[in-house]
Parts: sequence; structure tokens; C-alpha cells
Amino acid sequence: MTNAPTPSLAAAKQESSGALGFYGVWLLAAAALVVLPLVFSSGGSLTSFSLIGIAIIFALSYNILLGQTGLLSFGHAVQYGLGGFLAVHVMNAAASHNWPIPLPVIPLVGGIGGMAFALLVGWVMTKRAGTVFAMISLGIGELVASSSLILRSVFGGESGITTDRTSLMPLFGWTFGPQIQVYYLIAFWVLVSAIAMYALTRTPLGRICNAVRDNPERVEFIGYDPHVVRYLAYMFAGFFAGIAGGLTAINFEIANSAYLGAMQSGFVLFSTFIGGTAYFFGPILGAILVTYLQLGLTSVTSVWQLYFGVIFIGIVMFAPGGIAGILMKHRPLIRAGTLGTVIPSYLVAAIPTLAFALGIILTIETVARFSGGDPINLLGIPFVATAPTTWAAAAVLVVGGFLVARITWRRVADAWDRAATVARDRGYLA
Amino acid sequence: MAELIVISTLNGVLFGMLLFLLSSGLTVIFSMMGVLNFAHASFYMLGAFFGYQLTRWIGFWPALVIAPLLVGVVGMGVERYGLRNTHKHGHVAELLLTFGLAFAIEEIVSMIWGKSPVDYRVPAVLDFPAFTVFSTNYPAYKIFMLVVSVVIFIALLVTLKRTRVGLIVQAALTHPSMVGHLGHNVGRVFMLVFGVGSALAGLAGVIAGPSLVTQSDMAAYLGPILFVVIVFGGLGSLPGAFIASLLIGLIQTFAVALNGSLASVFGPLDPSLGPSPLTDIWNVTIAQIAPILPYLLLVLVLIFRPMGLLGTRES
Amino acid sequence: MRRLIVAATAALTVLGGAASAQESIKIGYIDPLSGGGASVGEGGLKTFQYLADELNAKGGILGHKVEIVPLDNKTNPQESLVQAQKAVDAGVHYITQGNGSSVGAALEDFVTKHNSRNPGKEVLYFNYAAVDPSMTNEKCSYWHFRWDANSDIKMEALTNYMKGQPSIKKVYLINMDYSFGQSVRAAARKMLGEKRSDIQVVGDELHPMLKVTDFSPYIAKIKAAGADTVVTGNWGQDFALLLKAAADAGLKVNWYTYYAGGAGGPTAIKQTGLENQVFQISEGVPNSGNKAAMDFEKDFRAKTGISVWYPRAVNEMRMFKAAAEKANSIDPVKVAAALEGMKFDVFDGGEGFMRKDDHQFFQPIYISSFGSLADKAKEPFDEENTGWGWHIVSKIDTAQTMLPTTCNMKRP
Amino acid sequence: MTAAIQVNAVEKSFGNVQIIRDLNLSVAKGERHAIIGPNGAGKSTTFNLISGHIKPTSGEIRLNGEVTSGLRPFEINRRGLSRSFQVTNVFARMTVWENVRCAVLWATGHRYAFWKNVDSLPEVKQRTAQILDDIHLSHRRDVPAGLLTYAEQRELEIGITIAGGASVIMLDEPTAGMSHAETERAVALIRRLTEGRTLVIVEHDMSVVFGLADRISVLVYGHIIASGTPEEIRGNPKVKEAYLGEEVD
Repeated sequence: MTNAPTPSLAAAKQESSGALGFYGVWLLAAAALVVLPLVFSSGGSLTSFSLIGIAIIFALSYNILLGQTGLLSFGHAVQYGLGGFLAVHVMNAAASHNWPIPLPVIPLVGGIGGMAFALLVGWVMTKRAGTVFAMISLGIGELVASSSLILRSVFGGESGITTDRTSLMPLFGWTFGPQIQVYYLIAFWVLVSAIAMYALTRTPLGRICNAVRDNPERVEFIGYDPHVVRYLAYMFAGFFAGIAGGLTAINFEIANSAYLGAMQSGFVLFSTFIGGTAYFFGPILGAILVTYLQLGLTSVTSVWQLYFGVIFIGIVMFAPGGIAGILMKHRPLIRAGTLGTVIPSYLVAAIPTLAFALGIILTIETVARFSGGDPINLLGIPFVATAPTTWAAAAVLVVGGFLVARITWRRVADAWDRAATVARDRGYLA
Repeated sequence: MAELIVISTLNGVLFGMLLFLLSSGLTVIFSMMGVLNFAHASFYMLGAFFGYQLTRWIGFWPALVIAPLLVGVVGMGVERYGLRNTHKHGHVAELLLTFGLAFAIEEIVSMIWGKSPVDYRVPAVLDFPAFTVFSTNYPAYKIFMLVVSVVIFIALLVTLKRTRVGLIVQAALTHPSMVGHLGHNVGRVFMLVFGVGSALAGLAGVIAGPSLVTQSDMAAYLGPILFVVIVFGGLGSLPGAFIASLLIGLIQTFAVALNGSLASVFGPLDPSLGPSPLTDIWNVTIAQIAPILPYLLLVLVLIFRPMGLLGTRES
Repeated sequence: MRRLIVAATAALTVLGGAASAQESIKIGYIDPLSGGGASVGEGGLKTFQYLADELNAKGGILGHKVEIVPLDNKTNPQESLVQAQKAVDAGVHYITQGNGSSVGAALEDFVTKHNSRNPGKEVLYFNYAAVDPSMTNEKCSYWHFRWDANSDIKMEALTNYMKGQPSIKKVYLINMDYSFGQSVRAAARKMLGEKRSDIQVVGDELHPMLKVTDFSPYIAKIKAAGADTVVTGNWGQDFALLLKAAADAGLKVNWYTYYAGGAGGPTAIKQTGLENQVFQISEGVPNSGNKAAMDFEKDFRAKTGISVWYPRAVNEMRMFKAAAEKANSIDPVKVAAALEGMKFDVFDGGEGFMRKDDHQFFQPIYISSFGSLADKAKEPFDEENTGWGWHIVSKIDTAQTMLPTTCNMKRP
Repeated sequence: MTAAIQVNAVEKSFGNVQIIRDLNLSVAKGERHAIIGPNGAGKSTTFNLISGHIKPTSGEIRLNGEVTSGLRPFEINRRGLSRSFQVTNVFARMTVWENVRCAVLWATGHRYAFWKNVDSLPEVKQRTAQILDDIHLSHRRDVPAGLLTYAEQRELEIGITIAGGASVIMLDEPTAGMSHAETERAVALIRRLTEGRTLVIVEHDMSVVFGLADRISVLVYGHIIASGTPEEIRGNPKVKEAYLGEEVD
């Protein structure tokens, strides 16, 4: 998937040799999805993989809006949630009427649900981009979330609507009761959706979405109505968000108003942005990382939300391109063969940076656990929150780490400049 | 009926002014910098907690002055070390920075003051009923809040329209590079404005804290409605925010006062129809949906008049 | 002689259990530990950890140590399911949860499905505070046990008290617009109508949950309706703000509440000065007069810094131990069978029992009011350092709280 | 024969300020028409009116005989009119190749297609490559447009404008800010690329105007005071007085 940058510097050079690499990447992804649960077979990791898979589709669908079309939405969970609800209703109906619908097509139903809502409200929503769109999406999000508590017969109040995924027609002897079967169902849809969404970026519409993102005014003068482009993008985003919602409904066997809420919308914004919106694979990285953090951090620290905030602020300030942006920045250097000159400075900078990060963690945990709680376990070393030695250690790490890190990062920048100059000379960097 | 109208109007105006108190800072920041500050409600919360803490140490009145200043300093720090560096990446990045900040501030506050509500009380001087209408008391503290809101509105209006600082601020908004060339430090102007906006939020926190619940999740409850106010009134328009606050206050209050539902107007549906979305809608009262009316207004306004009531630009 | 046998058995179990003692009984505590509901969730966690310590100090359950595994669900049903799955994957066979009926319903559904799909790996769900009546009625599950009185039972108890109060003439209902608020409202209307047809329900309000910042308009309506009593299931900031607005406007009514004692509630009542006007229905009161309970309360407060807000959690854990000992096993299937119909002396005194039909625990219910404490010797416990505390106004016996169930229990 | 562009009695006011007064302009098919005039005369506004960027307060504009006043820019574009901008207006984050290709897509009939692979459309590929060749940017095809030099961006701007194959091309100061050599290159480029099409150009550089245009219109204070061949304009006393007298090249 790494050969999918939007502003690819070398897409054309790759074009001929790229086809093989292109299919190779997807085959590799498919193989990885198949093998993963065989390697990590505990129930816990299966649950995690399933959630990560759903998060990937959700984040990719969000990036159709944010990264591809430049639409900042604060209500993307609406389509996700409505897709989930429709999926649950269809599952229940199929079970009670004995419709011959196998479970694996249910996510498609979710997708249709998400798309139908986008079709309905999208035209007035996408009239304008920018702040107006952001605020309308916020308003629609709040409205739908609130209405879901009023329209009880559809949304089941705040306890939601439950379903039983095993009650549908079994397919090839699979009942989808065990999590492993659900995992493979999700993995299948992750692959299909990711390929479809990647393909979408390679269509005329996908390209024009980018053009609308960069310069909606100019698009009008090359024959396109940016409003229509945004509307179509919004529908596609809704469709794939609905698929993610349908999968969630299958995974949890319940749909409730929390699906539609601001938390979900914020979560997908987080994932997508942290992963990087400029590259197709960015949201995938973001979804993996954020879901993993969400599952893991909560059992390590009670103030996970603070770490989320700090990570997010850090990304916005220092790497607005997200993780994918950081990675792709090195691509010209790799091609020019000058990455090697940068790595030593990275290694040097890593030590004080790590110390600084540890210092921050120690400080946060010290404050969080000052009034009671387990001792802090940092790299196996126990620290007691009320002990002055802990405070001193934190202070030394933070201040010392910061000062040294600043110097070492300047050296990284110098090394970078040198490497980039060479890369530019060799024609790998504009 | 007269009683209901008089009391609802009074309540609506009081609530509307509280909304304005909260959204004035947000509007100032937006009108000046074009930044939608998601952390605004967090600054408001910081104000409330600073106010609470300082009230315990040195009393309410000194706290009323010092806490907003502290919040202003925090705001200036955020502008100087955060937003300024993010500015080059565009408004979305700025907005996301404040988004992350809101998360962090909430957790920091709950780390320091805990997650339960704190006992932040109305100062004794103002803890008496100011007047009574139809045997309903109006506490002096609410009148105090109203007065502060109006004073802030007038002061801001005068500052922005009549003083040199205001002119520079207005000019920096439309022609930042020009103002820069004229020898004003646009960066410092921005920092100051962000500080003032945050301080206003802080002031709102100090004042609203005792009247509402001072708790670490108070920001999350009020955040979205503030956006409704400033978008509804017109992004960047102070009079717009003022009018929008009043309108939203009144609409919500009157909606609560009304018991009507479709069922009460057209009679109940045939019970044989069973539960369906129609019966849900049929039986829901206006009072029940009162607090979500602002969002409906927001969506409608943005669709039909994207610049809001008194706004002049869309984004 | 009998003592000797007990002691000998105990000793044997300890010895025999030495091998299995390494295997502790893990109870997954799934409640909010971060975000909006965290203050409540943390209180619950402290309670359960204290109770586990208490059990472990006396040798645990059948020699097994009890261990509480805290799992943060952020009051989100989906997150709860993730946490439940995580717990099950980590070998947890008992989960307990209380906050949020939406979470409760999701978990009940989860254990039912999990147990039917994974025979031999059963999980029990001990519910200590989710009070949606449907959980022990139409949605009931064999694997779910509830120690809190559901909201209908509490209303039954409350209306049984109210019917003896001739001063109550006009009642106003105000509730949060979600399933709990709705069941409070529906039950109140129905039961008041049956028991005191002369009481007029002058208003019936549902407001969106946690969205209202200014309750003045609602207070204006209550006042205009001429109510003398307000019944509300509001909690958290919806309770505090409601009460503040009432005090501001000078509304003089009696408040019958479900959760006035929740975190922040006592502070709000003290702030508004509504002494002895706010009543609470609960299954226990700190100043209960029961010596054992009050000793427990004292020690609990000293160790945790909070009051015993969940006497039902005490019942839950002690009864769990009793059931395991009765079954002589910590196998969830056997414990569940032992719990069915089990009688138990509750925390504040009196007898309760776990009804077999629906796995709902029935127990005496108290109506208490909040105000200054006259006799510090008899009523030593205040709340949230306000100097005010709860004192008992009425005790409703177990028999007076019984309600029929529609549960059609599917037994494995 | 109908005119390519026909502007009849168009007025445009912003608030109380009238920018365009009784504007009449006729551009014949295949003609190279330059609009000149002092700064603030309303040249860009005229462009914006004809291309649909803003709507006239009154009056009528026709493109190839069809009324286009009141239509949206993309509707006008689809009827065969394409324009460039005075301030460079490209898709900054997309590569040069993508920029031109986007401009080709509508005209080649692919519109909003989401079922075709954009990389395997031979006619799109061929046409894009041809245009890149024409504007001498083939060697920069994979560079994001935002990273091009100024002159390159101006060339790309022209490339995007002509890519759709519109019959009427409007260029707004295409050589503004270019060096002498760059200007010469650009003029040759324009001449070649607009061969057989109608060209309307706004330009300050009189050598460009008089070297390129078949006809010239002089716009002063929102009104066309003269229209004619370069010779006629040179000899027109009104023009001399109002324009050349003030702002001799």
C-alpha cells in the first residue's frame, strides 16, 4: 500500500514496474490478514484485530472527506451509526422472516444505510466546504444523536437494539458465533473496502476530489461543479462508514446511540489525522495505532485521555502530515541513497527524546497518582508518586531531556539538509 | 398566561446572557484570528476551577480579577507556543490543535481537582433574592451575571469600534500583511487577542461556576452550544453573538414552557398502530426537544444563510 | 463440636486450597474509570476493592483469593463489550457492573450469548446498580443477577410510603429522557393512580439527559402547576442543577429522589439549604442504627475516604461467598444455581432473597431525608463534609417491595 | 456568423459603486482579441463577468450565440469557454501531470466517473502528455504544482486553461511578472496553442498586445471607449487621450 501517495513524486517512473508491486502489496495484505490470527491466537488479540479492522475501514472512509476532498467533518459517526442500525434491523428481520441472507452481505446493508443518509442530507450539507461544512456536520451529528433517543422504536432508546449474528443463514457451515469467524468476515471486508477506496482515488472522480480540496474555485473553470464533487465524495464516505458500522454491529451484536455520538466522530478524526491524511495508507496506520492505544492505554493508566491529547497536539504541531507524512518524507532520501547519512543523527537524538518523553510520562503519572494509587512502573523501575526522588527524576528527565534533545534535533536538521541537497541533485526531490 | 410569559422571558434573557458571557471570548478570537477554538469551553472550565481555588484562598472578589488573568496567560501561552507554529499549516490544523488541547485540559483538571463536583458557592454578599415576580425569586447573583454580560458586551463593542487598538485588531483581521507593514507586530496582537478571548472565557467560568456545577466534565457539556451561538449569530460578529445568545436563551426557555406535541394538537394516534417512528414523533413534546432546538437552528441557518444572522463572511 | 468441624473444614480447605489458592477468583469490574462518569465508577471500584480485601482477610472464598480487575468502559456499551471480552479472554468468570442501564443491557446480552456459544466457559454478570426493570423482565437472563432494586421496585416502595402521607396532594414528575427516567415516570403514574387516586399528577416532564444548563424554566412550570411534591430520578449534574434552580427561585416542595446521594448530590443540597426537603429511596443508609453496618461504615470511610454508597455491593460480595460455599465450588454454573432463591441477611439488617423467577434481589428499602444531624452519637455520619447527613424517615419491608415479573427464564 | 462572445449593455455594481457601465463587446470566432485599459478600468471584472465568476447586474452575455449570463462558471466552461487567472490559481498539492489531467477529464467525457481507472484512459493520457509537451513542462511532470517556479506556474496556468479544448480561451495577464525572455517564450506559446481558437487576452505589456492581437478593445472606467484593429486603436484620439497619454508603455 505504500505506493499510494497522492502527490507522488515518482508515480510515473513506477507505472510500468508498479503494477506488479501494486498487486503484490494487496496480496501481501491479504496473506497477513489470513495469517495474523494463526500467529496471535489468544482471544484478546482476535478481539483487538477485529476492532482494528473496523477502525481501518472507518478511518479510510473519513479520509475520503478530509484527506481527499478537504472536508472536515465533526459528524462522521452519523453514517457509521446509521449503517450499524440498519444492519441490526435487517439481521433481526432476516432472522425472524427466515430470509436467505447470509451474514457476510450484511455490511453491504450497513453501507447502503450510510449512503442513503448521505444521499438525503448531503446535498444541502456539501453546498459549502470549510467552516460551514464543519459546523453543519457538528449540528447534524448532535441532532441525529439526540433524535436517536427520541425515536425509540427505531433506535431502541439508549440501551439500543440487540441482535444475534448466529441466527442468520449459515454460510459454508460457518455460523459466525466464534470470534475467529467474525474476524475473517471483518478481514474480508477490510480488504475489499480498502481496495475499493484505493481504486476510488484512482478514478476521475477521485482525482477531481483532490482538485476540489486544493482549489474549489479553479475546479469550476475546468468544467466541474465542486458541489457535486463534494456530494459524491460525501456519499462514498457515507457508504464505507456504513460498512464499518455494519461490521461493528455484527461484532458487538448491538447497535445503540453511542455509535452515532461525538465520541465516535472524534475518534475517527483522531485516527485519520494521526495516521496522516495526505497518503492513502495514513489512516490505516492511524487506525491501528489509535485503536491499539485505546485498548492498551486504558489498562495501563487512568489518564489515557491526557496522553491522547498530548500525542495529538504533538502530531499537529510537529508532524502535521501524521505518521505517513513522516515516513514518506524519507522516501526521496531512500531513493537517492542518502538516508544512511541521516540515521546516525536520529539515533543520537532518540536518546534524549526518549528521556524527555519518559520524564513527561513520569510527571503526568506522579500528578495523577499523587493522592493514591499503585506505584509507577516505568521500564520496570518502580517510582512512588509521593517520593521527592521521583519528582527529582522527573524534573531531570524533562529538563535535561529537553535541552539535550533540542541540540540533537538541530543536528538532525543539518543532516537532513545535507541529505536532501544530495537527493535534490540526483533528481529525487523537487 | 401572563405569568408564564413574563417569567419565561426573564429566564430566557438570563440564560441568554450567560451564553453570551461564554461565547463572547470565542467570538473575539474568531473574528480576529479566524480560529475556531475548540478549547474555549476548557478555558471556561479552567476559569471556574481557578476561581474556586482562589476563592478558598483569598475570597471571591480578588478571584474574580485574578483567575481570568491567569486563564488569559494560559491562553497567551497556547497562542505563542502552539497556534503560532501551527498557523502555517492552515485553519484545520489550528482547530485540531485546540481539539487536542481540550482533551488534555479536561484530564489535567480532573487530575488536580478530582472528578467529583467541587463546592464552589455564590459569595455571601450576593446570596439573596434580588426581587420576586409572581412569587418566583430572582437571586441577586443572576442579576450580577446579567450585568457583567452587558458590561462586557458594551466594553468589547466600544473597544473594537472606537479605540485605536480595536482598529488595529479589525485591520489585522482583513489585511494582516498590511498591518504588519505598518509597523504593528501582528504576532503580538494575535497573542494578546487570544489572551483576552481566553480571559473572557475564564471570567465566564469564575462567574458561572457557582451557579452551574463546577466539575471536570463541565467543558464537554457546554462546548457544542457555544459553537451554535457564534455560528448562528454570524462568525466573528459580536452583536450577532449577542443577539444569537438572547434568541437561543428565549427559544429554549419558551420551548420548555410549552407542553404541546402533535398528539395534543391533533389528538392521539390510533393505539392499534403500535410503536413506530410516527408515534415517537407524534408524542414527543416541544419541551422534550427544547435543548436540541439550537442544533436544528444551527443547521437551518447554515443551509439558508451560511454567514449567520449578522455575519459578513462564510469562513 | 460444630465449631470444631467448621474450623477443621476451614483448615482443610486452606491446606487443600494451597495448590488452587494460586488461582484467584477474578472479578471483572466494568465501569467508567475515565471521562464523565469516572467519579461514580471510582467510588464503586474502591468499594469492591475494600470488599475483596475484607473477604481475603478472612481467607477468601473457599480458599481462593478474590481479585478485582478494574476495566474502564467510559460508560459506553461498545467499550464495555470490548472490556468484557478482554476480561473473559484473561480468564475472568465473574463480571460486575452498575453504571448505566444501556451498558447493563449490553452486558446481559453479552453473557447470555457468550455462555450459550462457549459451554464450559460460563461467565456470570453481577449487577449492582443498573436498574432498568426490563433486565429482570422481558430481557431477563439466567446468567444475570441483580442486587439493586430495580426502578419499579423502588417506586413500589416509595408509593407505599407516599400513600400514608396525606399532605401529598399534587405531584410533579421530572425525569431525564432515557429509559430509566421513563420507567420512573411511568411507574410513578401507574402506582400513584392505583394507591392514591386522590393525588393529582400536575406535571410530567422529560428533559434531555445532561444537556440542560438552566433549569429555571422547568422550575417555573413546577411552580405554576402548584406542586407540593416532586418525584425525580435525576442524577449527577441534572440533579444538582435542578435543585440549585429550585432554591434560587425559592420553590418550596418536597423532593423524592432516587440518586440525591450520588457524588455531588449532598454538596448541592447543602448549597441550596433545602434541609429535610430532599428524600432518597435506597437499600441502605449510613445512619441505619445497625451496629455491624455502622462499624463497617466507619472503617470503610477511614480507609477509602468515601461513604458506603453501595450497600448492595456488600450484599453482592458476601452473598457470592455464601453461594460459593453452599455450592462448594467456584464454578459459575454451580454458583448461579446456588444463588437462585437464596435467602440472605442484608447489610443494614433484615432479610432479603434472590428471587428464582427473575434473579432480582429483594430487600428492605429505606426512605431517608437529608439535613443536619441532631444526635451525633446516634447518627454520626455526614456526607461530603457538608455536616449534613441522611436520617431514616421510613423503612419499607421486603414484603412491601415485591412486584411480579414477566420474566420467562431460559435455564441451561 | 454569430460572434464567439457578445456582451450587450452589461452593468455591474458592487453596492453603490458601479464598476462596469454599459459594456458592449463583440469577439468574432477565431479572433485574437486584447482588452487593454488603465489599472482599475474593470478588465478583470469583465473577465469575471464573461466567465461566470460573477453575475452581471443587468445586461446580457452570449457565448457562441447562447445566453450565458447567469450561468455558473462550470456551465459556461462546458459550453466551450476556458479562462486563466491573473494570480496563479493551480492545484498546489497535486503534481503538474495531475493538474493538467484534471483539466482534460471533463472534456474527454469522463466527468464524475468513479468506475474507470484514470491511469488507463488512453486519450486522457495522450492529451495530457501532449499539453505538457506544449507548455514545456514534461520534465517537471511529477513535481507538486506548488513547488514550481513562478514562470513555470504561469505556464501551467495556461496549460490548464487550454487543456479542456475550449473554443474560446481567455487569458488574464498571462505574462505578468515575467522577464523579457520568459515573456517572449510565453507569447510564442500562446500563439501556437490558441491557433484556430478564439482568444481574449488582458495584458499590460503593449508589445505583447500589439504583436498578438487581431483586434483590441480599450476599457476605461468600466466602459469600452474604442474597439478595432491595432492600427485603428493606435490612431484613435480618444484612446490616446484616455489611455496611451497616461500610461505610455
